[in-house]
Amino acid sequence: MAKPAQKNSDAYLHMYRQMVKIRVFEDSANELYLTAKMPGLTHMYSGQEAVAVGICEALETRDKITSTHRGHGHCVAKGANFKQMFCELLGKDEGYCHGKGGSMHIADQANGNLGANAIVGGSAGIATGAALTAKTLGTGDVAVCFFGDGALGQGLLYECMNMAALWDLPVIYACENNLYGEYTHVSEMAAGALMDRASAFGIEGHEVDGQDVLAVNELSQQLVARARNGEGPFFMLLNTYRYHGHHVGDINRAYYRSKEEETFWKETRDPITNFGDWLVTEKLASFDELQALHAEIKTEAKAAVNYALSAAYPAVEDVTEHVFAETV
Amino acid sequence: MAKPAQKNSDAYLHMYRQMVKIRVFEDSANELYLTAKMPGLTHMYSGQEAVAVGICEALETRDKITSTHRGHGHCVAKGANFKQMFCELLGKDEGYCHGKGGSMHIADQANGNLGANAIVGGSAGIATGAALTAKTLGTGDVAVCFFGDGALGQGLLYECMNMAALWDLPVIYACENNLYGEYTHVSEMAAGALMDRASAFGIEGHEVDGQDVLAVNELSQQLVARARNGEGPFFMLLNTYRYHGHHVGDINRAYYRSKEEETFWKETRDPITNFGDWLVTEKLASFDELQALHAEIKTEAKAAVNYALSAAYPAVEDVTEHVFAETV
Amino acid sequence: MRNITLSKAVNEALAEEMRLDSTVILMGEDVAEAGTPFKVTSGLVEEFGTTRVIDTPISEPGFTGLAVGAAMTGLRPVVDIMFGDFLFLIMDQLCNQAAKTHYMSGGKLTVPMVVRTNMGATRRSAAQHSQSLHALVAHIPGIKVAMPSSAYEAKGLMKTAIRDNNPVIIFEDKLMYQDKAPVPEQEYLIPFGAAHILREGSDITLVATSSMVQVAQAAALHLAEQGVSAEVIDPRTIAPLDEETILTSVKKTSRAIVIDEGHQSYGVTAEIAARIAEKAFYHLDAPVQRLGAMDVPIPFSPALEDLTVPTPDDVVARALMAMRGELFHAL
Amino acid sequence: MRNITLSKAVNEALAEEMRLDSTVILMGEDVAEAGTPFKVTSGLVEEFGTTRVIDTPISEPGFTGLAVGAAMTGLRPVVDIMFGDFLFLIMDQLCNQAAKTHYMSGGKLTVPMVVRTNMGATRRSAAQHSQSLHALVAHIPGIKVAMPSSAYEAKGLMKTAIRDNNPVIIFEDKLMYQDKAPVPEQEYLIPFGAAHILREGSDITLVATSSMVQVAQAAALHLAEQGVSAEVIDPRTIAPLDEETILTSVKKTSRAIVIDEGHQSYGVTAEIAARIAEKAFYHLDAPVQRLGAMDVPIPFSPALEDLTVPTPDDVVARALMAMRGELFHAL
Ligand SMILES: Cc1ncc(C[n+]2csc(CCOP(=O)(O)OP(=O)(O)O)c2C)c(N)n1
Ligand SMILES: Cc1ncc(C[n+]2csc(CCOP(=O)(O)OP(=O)(O)O)c2C)c(N)n1
Ligand SMILES: [Mg+2]
Ligand SMILES: [Mg+2]
Repeated sequence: MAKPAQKNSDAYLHMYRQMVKIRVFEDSANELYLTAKMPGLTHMYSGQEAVAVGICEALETRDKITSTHRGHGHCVAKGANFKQMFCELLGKDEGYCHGKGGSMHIADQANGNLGANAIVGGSAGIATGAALTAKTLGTGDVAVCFFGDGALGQGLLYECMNMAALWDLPVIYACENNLYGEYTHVSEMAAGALMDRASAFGIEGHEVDGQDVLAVNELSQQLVARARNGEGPFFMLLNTYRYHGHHVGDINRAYYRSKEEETFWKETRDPITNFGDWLVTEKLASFDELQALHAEIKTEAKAAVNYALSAAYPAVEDVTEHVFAETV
Repeated sequence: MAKPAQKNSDAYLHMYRQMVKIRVFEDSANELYLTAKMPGLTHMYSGQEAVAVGICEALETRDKITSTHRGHGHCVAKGANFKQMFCELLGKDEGYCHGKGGSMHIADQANGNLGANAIVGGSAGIATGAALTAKTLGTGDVAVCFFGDGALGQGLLYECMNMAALWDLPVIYACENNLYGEYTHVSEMAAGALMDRASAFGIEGHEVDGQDVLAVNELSQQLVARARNGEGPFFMLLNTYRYHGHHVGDINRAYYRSKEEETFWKETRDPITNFGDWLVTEKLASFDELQALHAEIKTEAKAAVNYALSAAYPAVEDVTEHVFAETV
Repeated sequence: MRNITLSKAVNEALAEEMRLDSTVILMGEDVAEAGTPFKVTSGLVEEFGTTRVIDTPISEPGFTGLAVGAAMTGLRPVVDIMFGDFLFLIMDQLCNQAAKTHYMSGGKLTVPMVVRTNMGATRRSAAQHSQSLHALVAHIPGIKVAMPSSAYEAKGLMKTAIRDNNPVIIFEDKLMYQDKAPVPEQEYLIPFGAAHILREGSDITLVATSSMVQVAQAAALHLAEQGVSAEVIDPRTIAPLDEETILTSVKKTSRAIVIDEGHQSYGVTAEIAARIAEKAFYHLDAPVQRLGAMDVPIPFSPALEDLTVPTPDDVVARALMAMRGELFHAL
Repeated sequence: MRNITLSKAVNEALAEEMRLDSTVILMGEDVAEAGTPFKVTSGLVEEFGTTRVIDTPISEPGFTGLAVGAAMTGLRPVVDIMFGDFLFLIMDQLCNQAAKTHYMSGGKLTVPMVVRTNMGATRRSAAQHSQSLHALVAHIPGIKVAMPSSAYEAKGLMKTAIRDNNPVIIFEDKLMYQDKAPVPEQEYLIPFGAAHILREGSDITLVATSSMVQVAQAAALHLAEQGVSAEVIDPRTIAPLDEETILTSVKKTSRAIVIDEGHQSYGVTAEIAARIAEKAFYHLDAPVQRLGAMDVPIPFSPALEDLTVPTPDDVVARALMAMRGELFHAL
């Protein structure tokens, strides 16, 4: 566990809470899938919580993020609430996108989440463009582009990194290396050293343990401050792991990764367990407090799921709404 | 002038001849434009001759190249003849592509030239795919992808370099850095160090003076041999300069590059003059012999131009030919 | 005859052609061990090895480009684009490069490659995983476009595609991968540009592509109950399009509806309807009607998504209007 | 009224909107000092500086993506795509991202951006610099598509596009950049979805887009000499399409030809013709005819290229056939 510059138990407990919220959200979503209540498929973020939380806790609400097909974690970490999220996952009218986006397109504009994206690497331009707005209008906002190791295969990313570097844009490219893109190991998909992918385009890069929320957060605070100050862009390589299959239906995984590997990460590298242990050791929280927090969040999730299950679908007429925005 | 391992006056003279052929070809093409005999626009290769010739002289006929909008030099260097080239530039039936391709799509399959390309960076996949064929079928062929510094802006290139590196393909990425993409300097278009663009994708890179045909050729011979031997892919950064405007119509260039800069390159760095001087100094050729060679090539070009000018256009019915290939 | 799934039919087509011709290779994301997310290519890497069944990085423009170059130099690549929606990423390599190379080179270079991808909504996959984008490529000269409507069609069209010396793109309907149909054990090919009349009829012609053929067939059954005799035609390939079979049918029936799952506006129904309306003009007793997907991005919500695609009921209602002369908008 | 070139008209539209709204920016290759290869944006960087007139690397997918993100967060970017043929490179950012964001977000995010690009053959620029690809984007819900047919139209449509809260793509005909037309000094806008009747007529309706409006106008003159009264309609935007004006005209004239420079098959002529044939069915005295570009990649050779696009003579010949009832293929 990285040592923080200054202990701030409120901030720590909030990070812990946010990570637990993500884990519980995903367990509930998985349960919805397993009980056939979820339309379509969804991609679980479990195991990667320290990345989203460590970064988003370094951001302000007005800062922007772009997210991926594995986007629930980013969405929660950036401040979304369970009710509107579950409603969206179930295609209900009260969802963040009136049920039109679903898991892969969930967006939460009020909190600066410009949306999940079902095109791998597809949001590199959007995040960089948000940073262009920030610079052009002098808003001081920072943009974070979340993407997976698999997205390193998309040339669009390099085009955007190049422009960000040329124009000193306040954007942070956060590469979550969870070792796999679908059913293929990163070593089969990316030649060379991953860190070089940023420096080759003139971008300062940092590698960090993506299971250590404090390490992620500390680095993020530095980079966000520097980006806000016009010293960006930056690249972060966050080494992490996804616990579930590529999506909820990916059950038999032995042909592409071993049970041992999964167990290793879950048992020794879990970002929530390890951070919880640290909080207890450092006497920033008691074991019972943490347990109570888990229970509270589970209750919250259950209520939100039930709410969403009985919430209304969008009206039939809504199908043709929102193709175009009004122009006043 | 780089010192060659072994002097081979035939090979040297052939390189000299090929460079002169390119220069004369371009002068003739420019003349056709200026006298309003050329349909459309065209992009002159003058100044960059040592690149195409140094590389192509290291290749065998069966080796493949892909070329660019500035493709006449590559085409000549890979063995094409003036007659069919001028016919193509004038849209005549006897052209390499029956007049259907023109300057920006000239291809010469028999000599391994898979074609010029009017999409900047558009042939990165094609060259890499040719290398995939070579490796899959074990032909021993090598593919060279010519592209400009401007093409470094296209993400496609990085996608292809990554696959080439992952799969050890016999392809050489030859980046001709002539300092400009259209009317913009490379420093405004590419962040970071250009050589890193290859190493970031696991590709060994080499920088070379693109005005020194012997240096280019020697490096090319090494890399081609190694690529043929399964040690590829490679990247070459060739520093060079284009003498004319971006295209024949780009006459007033002062707003993007200085007259002094142009003069510097033309007067001190000319690949043909300098190589000619070296040949004379090394007593591999006399000044008179070189002059005679120039005259001979000019005569050849003139004859080819005249032939092309009076050659027939394709027949009207040909417009619908070749949309699809026959399948037998 | 045995019944096999569309997924298995495509798998057999690939395997058979790879056995027959060692220059055929398959490349795409997770096509090897994983056999694609839809398990269409399972078993191929075991038989043909990793040099011929190639897992690529997530680089659609890049590996499509590689396929173009490979096709120009002696291989016959089959490129797997996991979702039809990712076509947007490969348009330059497909439409500026593959489709034009033969023509631009005056016939000297050929690009014998196949892109296999999919289409089809109602899987709750939302706007970037549900599109049916075949109209885009059909508009570009130099590419052939096949749209199998069953396992039988999928196998025969895929084999023809692989042997074709041009770029071919095949759109499989992802909702039909598990649908079974009779498929002969012995080899067969289905020629391009030859429409298939699935059902003969005398009152109205239903021209339908891909899964809309099932929709048309279901509608035809309902219509038969109501005394309307519908002819159902599957063009099989929309480029080339077998105009003749369609026109002959409409000249007989005097009425037509075109059904396709792409967006309606500027889509496939427009082309086919326009040709019928022009070239069978004097035979028509009612306006040619079109049923495409709604002109909206595909919504995620199940309550909305199903509204966007044509159903048998839609077809029946339109057909009955045509029979009754009730096309008021036309007045 | 003064006459100015189409190029100058677009320049004025950009400058005026940039003066009015400081969130409007322009980005693309060589748009600043060079003012684009067609010199359309000359002078803008001098007035608005390099933060608002941005020269980009040669990264069409990338800078289009940046524009999408910039548009979502408060800027109104105008993206310059140097040749319409490069649209293939930006399809994902335009069609999967920009076009769908408003819908996918349930109306919460908006993408007010403009892509300005061009179209048009006969410049001897060959197959990758001559395409007219507007049909592709018109097929995708969520994008508006404008096709100015003169300097006047270009200015008014560009200003409307910049103020629109949606992704808009404008196709300028690159052969018309130097064409002059009367353009008022005072400000004006041209609304989207409102077709323009350039010439009234009673015998046949010519619906034409972009430079084909000139072709139709020239044809109408010839036809008038032969006693045929042609009505010429410019839809101005093909998405949204002003169906009503077109249908009203055809219901009056009873005959129609649709002329567009995109490839004919699966192109814009198909949609417009199909709508006319369906919705004005009972009023038609002759089949609706279509004139698009040939279904071939655009050849370089001058001897071939000119054959690929519709000419006034083609239109006249077709119109006369329609008048004489000579459409034999329809029998
Ligand atoms: C352009 C594109 N290609 C392919 C896919 C299918 N796909 C969805 S997720 C995924 C793997 C992404 O891997 P990575 O970026 O590492 O993210 P992770 O799933 O590991 O979070 C693939 C190939 C897609 N959605 N978009
Ligand atoms: C994808 C694409 N974008 C833009 C262009 C227009 N264009 C033609 S050449 C050129 C500059 C290319 O620069 P570089 O690669 O350095 O080659 P050079 O002209 O210097 O030989 C541009 C922008 C194009 N042809 N293709
Ligand atoms: Mg991953
Ligand atoms: Mg250059």
